[in-house]
Amino acid sequence: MSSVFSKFSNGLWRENPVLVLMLGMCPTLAVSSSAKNAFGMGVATTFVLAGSNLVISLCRKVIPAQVRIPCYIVIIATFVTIVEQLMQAYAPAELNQMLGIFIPLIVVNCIVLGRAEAFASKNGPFLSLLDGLGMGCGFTLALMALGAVRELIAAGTIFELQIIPNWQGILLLKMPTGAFIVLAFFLAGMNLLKMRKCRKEGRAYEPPEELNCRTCSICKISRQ
Amino acid sequence: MSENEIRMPDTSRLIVSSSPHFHTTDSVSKIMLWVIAALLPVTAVSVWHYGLPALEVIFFCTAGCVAVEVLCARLMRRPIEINDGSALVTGLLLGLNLPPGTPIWICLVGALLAIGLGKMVFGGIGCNPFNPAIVGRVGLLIAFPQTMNTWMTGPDAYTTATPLKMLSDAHLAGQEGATNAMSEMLSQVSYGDWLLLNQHGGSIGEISALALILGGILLIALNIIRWQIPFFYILTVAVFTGLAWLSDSSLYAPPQYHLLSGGLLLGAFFMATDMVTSPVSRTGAIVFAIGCGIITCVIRLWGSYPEGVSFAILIMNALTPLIDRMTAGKPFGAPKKKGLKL
Amino acid sequence: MPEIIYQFYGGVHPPQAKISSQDAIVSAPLLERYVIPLQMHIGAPARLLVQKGNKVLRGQMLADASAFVSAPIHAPTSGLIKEVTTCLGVLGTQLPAVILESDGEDTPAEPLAPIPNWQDSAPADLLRRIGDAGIVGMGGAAFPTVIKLSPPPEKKIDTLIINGVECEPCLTADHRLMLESPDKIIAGMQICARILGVKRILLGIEKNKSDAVDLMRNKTQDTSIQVCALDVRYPQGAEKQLIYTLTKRKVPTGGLPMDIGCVVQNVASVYAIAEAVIDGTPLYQRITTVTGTPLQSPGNWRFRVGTPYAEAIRLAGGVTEDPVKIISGGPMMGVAVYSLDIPITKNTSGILLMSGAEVSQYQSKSCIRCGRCNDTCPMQLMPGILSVQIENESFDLAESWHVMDCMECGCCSYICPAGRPLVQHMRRAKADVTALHQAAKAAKAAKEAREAKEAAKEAKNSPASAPGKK
Amino acid sequence: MQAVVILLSTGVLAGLAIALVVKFFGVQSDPLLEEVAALTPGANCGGCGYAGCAAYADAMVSGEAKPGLCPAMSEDNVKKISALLGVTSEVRVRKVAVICCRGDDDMATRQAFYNGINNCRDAMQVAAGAKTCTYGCLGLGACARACPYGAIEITSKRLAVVHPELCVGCGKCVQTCPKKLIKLVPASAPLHVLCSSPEKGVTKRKACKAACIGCQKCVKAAGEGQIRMNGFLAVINYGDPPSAEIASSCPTGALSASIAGTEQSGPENEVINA
Repeated sequence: MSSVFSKFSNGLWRENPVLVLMLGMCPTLAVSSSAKNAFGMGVATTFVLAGSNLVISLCRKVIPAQVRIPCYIVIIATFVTIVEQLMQAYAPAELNQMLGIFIPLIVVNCIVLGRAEAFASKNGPFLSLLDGLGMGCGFTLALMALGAVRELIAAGTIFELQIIPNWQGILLLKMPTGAFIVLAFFLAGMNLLKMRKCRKEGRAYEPPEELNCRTCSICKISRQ
Repeated sequence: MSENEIRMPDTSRLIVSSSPHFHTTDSVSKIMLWVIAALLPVTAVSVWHYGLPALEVIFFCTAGCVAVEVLCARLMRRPIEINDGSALVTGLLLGLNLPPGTPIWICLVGALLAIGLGKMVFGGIGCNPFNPAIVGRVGLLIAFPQTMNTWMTGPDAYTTATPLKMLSDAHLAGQEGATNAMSEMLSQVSYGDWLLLNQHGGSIGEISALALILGGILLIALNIIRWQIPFFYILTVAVFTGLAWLSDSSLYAPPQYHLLSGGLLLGAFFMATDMVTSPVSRTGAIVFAIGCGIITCVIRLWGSYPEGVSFAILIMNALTPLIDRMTAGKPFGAPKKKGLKL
Repeated sequence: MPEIIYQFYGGVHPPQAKISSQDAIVSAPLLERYVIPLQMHIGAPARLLVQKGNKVLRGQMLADASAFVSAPIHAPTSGLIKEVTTCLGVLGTQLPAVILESDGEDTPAEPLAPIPNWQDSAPADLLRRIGDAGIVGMGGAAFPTVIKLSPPPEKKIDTLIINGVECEPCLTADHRLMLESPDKIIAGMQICARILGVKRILLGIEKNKSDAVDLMRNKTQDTSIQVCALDVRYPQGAEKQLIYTLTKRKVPTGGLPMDIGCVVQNVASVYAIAEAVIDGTPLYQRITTVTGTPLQSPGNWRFRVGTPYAEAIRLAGGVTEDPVKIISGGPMMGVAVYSLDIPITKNTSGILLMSGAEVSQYQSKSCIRCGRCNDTCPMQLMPGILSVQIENESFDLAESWHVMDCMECGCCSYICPAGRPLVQHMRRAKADVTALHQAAKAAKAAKEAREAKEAAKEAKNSPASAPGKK
Repeated sequence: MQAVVILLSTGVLAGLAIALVVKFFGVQSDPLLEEVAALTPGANCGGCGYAGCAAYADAMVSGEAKPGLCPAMSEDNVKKISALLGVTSEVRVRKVAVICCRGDDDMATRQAFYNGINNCRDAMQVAAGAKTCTYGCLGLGACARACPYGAIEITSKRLAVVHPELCVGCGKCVQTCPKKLIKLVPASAPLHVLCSSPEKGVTKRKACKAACIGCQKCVKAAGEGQIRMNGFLAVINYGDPPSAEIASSCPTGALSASIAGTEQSGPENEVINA
């Protein structure tokens, strides 16, 4: 059971698609301007991920290797179309308008295709479903965290609830620039946490290749 | 050794190091102190003119920058290098780039943006690709457009339009309106007064063109900045706006208007010449300055922002490594044709 | 003849500090013991001719040139070869050496036959003499002079340049030599000119040695030698810069002065040539400036090679305060040493002691890209950018930015406000790039050898197909 | 209904296009190569003698090289690759680097203060590092920086030590050390001579308390042919190594059982890095 749970939790933290694998940057930067948008996008992506993972896993023995990518894309696109139709029918109009063009773009979100290729095509339907859910939840959480921080600083609200009264607001954080800055701090914080953990356990810290401090001489944190 | 009591040197405490064994007495902190000295005239004039609001902004920007640098160095477990004075210079320049009367907390956010985001995340002094003071200023401009566009024209008088803003508004009013607004505005300008004391509103450091030029000349005389950068920057702007003016004097302001308004002189003498973010070779400096001039003019004449100096310098900062490569000279005695490949 | 002086790019103006320029040259007294390294020149160490326990005489050849780039070494005095051992060199490495114990007699060996009528003798004879006398470039590089003076026939030499610039601060040995033995120097120049068959002889002297300029001008009035007074700027005396200043010719990258028809000789080398040819004295002594503020009485001495630095300092009256740095050579290009047992060699132009107040240590802060190194680099490199590349160990990048053209003159480090050890970066990069090239060459040679061997093996295995198929 | 037809016909057309492309341009990729490459450690240290892990995998699949040359690969992975390729693996002796110097600041003296770049290779350009023993470790960490596995540490007393449990024997440090102090030795060897100076015993002793002074006590204590003398330096025959007890016969401790030379350094020791 623990291994089943670990398949799910993998996407939440250890291999969080946004903060560790650094996939799906386009929606991450574009839709995380408020917590609500982030939540909507996250749920939509989770649905697509879980569904496509399940179906791809079920068909994995049937699909020949040469045409696997068109097949995956067709499956993913089907789910995206379903989500799009559903959202148009049931989601609040303003959310729908805000997410608008980003929903169709889930088709080419590299998290979805990435998990299909890396996981669902090699594992059984149950595990794939779990992986999809986990990755989707991780994506949603990361997006919501980003969105919450940006919304808080830009407007003093979270989920449109006033948190800081009389906040003048910093417009910078509402813009794409703000998304980059907050994401950078998230990545740095993530790295720092892992480093601390490794040190506590007495293991050598191996940062992801994109964030490897070995060749960089800017800070001395990794060598304290 | 006993005869004549000759004292032989003690070899146990010698230092060995690479040649050369003579060094200049110049240091980074001396250079930075001279930059500060060159900024003093304009600081003094602005404090005299605006009073406390200007002093407050300058003080909190400077103190904020130094504090942020110490904080970042602590967090990054790097040696604290504030005594080289570069944080002071950044803080002073940031303060001079803000409107007088900017709230203190915005000054501190600016310091955080300038030093934290503009300098320390890249590895501290010498590693930043962009001029930290401009990063701070542009960050504030985007974050607080309202505050950053309220200017003081005197100790108690406020306006929301600098000369360049008026110009840009006049442009937006369309051909007919532009001509009227322009001629009305230009008729009020007295360039002689303007040179000494700008009473039309603007950043703290835009107060006196003369004080800026004095400081710039001091730096050029001391060989701290390269004369090519301010010279070609200002020249490019003059030529560019001059050509525009000649082509249609009813639509475009004369070059002297452009030279004296906005942050051009402050930018040309103190911001574009920041050593870390400008090309190292003299040819590179010329390319850099001309680039800055063209972008400034394009933004001023046809952009949606009234002022383009900061953006121009930032954009050219990004191109600096490329300019360095392109303008790397051939070594002494190298064959004529074989240059450095990109 | 009008003088046309060109200005080379860059350069710096370090403090001159030539405090011993008025001290006449004194011959150092005979010592009991000399330590003679067998490598006082660029190239292969000399091949030892004597054995432990041998008696030698002053001027007798102790070791002979062992390769094309090498130079013989002669005994500085008469005595007994005490030991064949190693000694510490200025670079901190052990060099093969012999220890000569003086017998106090200073008996000269049969001298090389003097050639008083050198004006009429064949250049080949003169060249052979210069080689036998073990003369090397005494400005610092210690390149065997005989090679410099025998350019391949396809290189037409039209100008002989004599380097009396002595642009290094503190050093005064060449200055004193020009003041005290102008005739010998002029004779030496003419010998060199005869060997090379050139008419145009230029003697470059910096203007801060105006007495030497005047004296040399007087002495050379009715000769073809032209004395040029040059502006004081370091590194005026660097070979490539001096050639440019005097002739406006640029030595091509990776090339030699002879590629553009020039040969440059130091005044001390020229003097040694005159001594070897006219008097038949091989090179076993040289003039060295012993200077520095910590010294009691700085000055210029004529030392025999193999004299330990300690003796030189003793002659200068010892010190009044403990030095913090001891430098072999001048302050700009000299090498810091840590032992006084190091012997004076043919290229020790000076021994400089620096007190604590004069020494500024490298702190190696970040480069602030002020570009001053660019402006001062006489080779027109970009030392600041190079040093950052080298710090990141990107040697291939540094090579493409021409690090190999660096001549380590030290202008960049001198001027750097951030106190970066730029020259050390360059030196390391040059050493590593050379090593990489050598390794690549060796690997290629090994591969070729292996392939040839395999090919041979295959040919052997199938002898039928081997012959006659080409 | 229309949607279904269009989707189906698009699919058929796209499928045909793919089929044509595969037929005319298709290249059979070697799944074996990918599998083998996945089993290599990916550190690209070059210890196998090839340009990197991918090049070695290529060489193994093409039959040019045998599995087992990689110093960093686990026994398991070697077996897996051997099974995949159906070949026998190379017999492999695990090797580790050993730094043949014990002259830290307690043992060896320094002649002068070195002021310059914190790297052995740079220090070599300045009076060869100014250590009294011109052959000794400078302790400025060029090897530690070169090690892709983080197996070399510089102690607070400025001596490089190898952590044998991390070392895979790739040999990068061997090339980097400007003093040529590092040797690759079988990991099983119990004893090492931690001195590299060819000087006379007296000279060495003056410069360093931990030098091999050439007293030959170990030669006598060891079995026939296990230790021989090369000049003033004892040399261990790694083909037939002497037992660890011999270390006690060494008066200076140059003959040491510990590969790290000194006691294992504590965590408080500073690691010099980049």
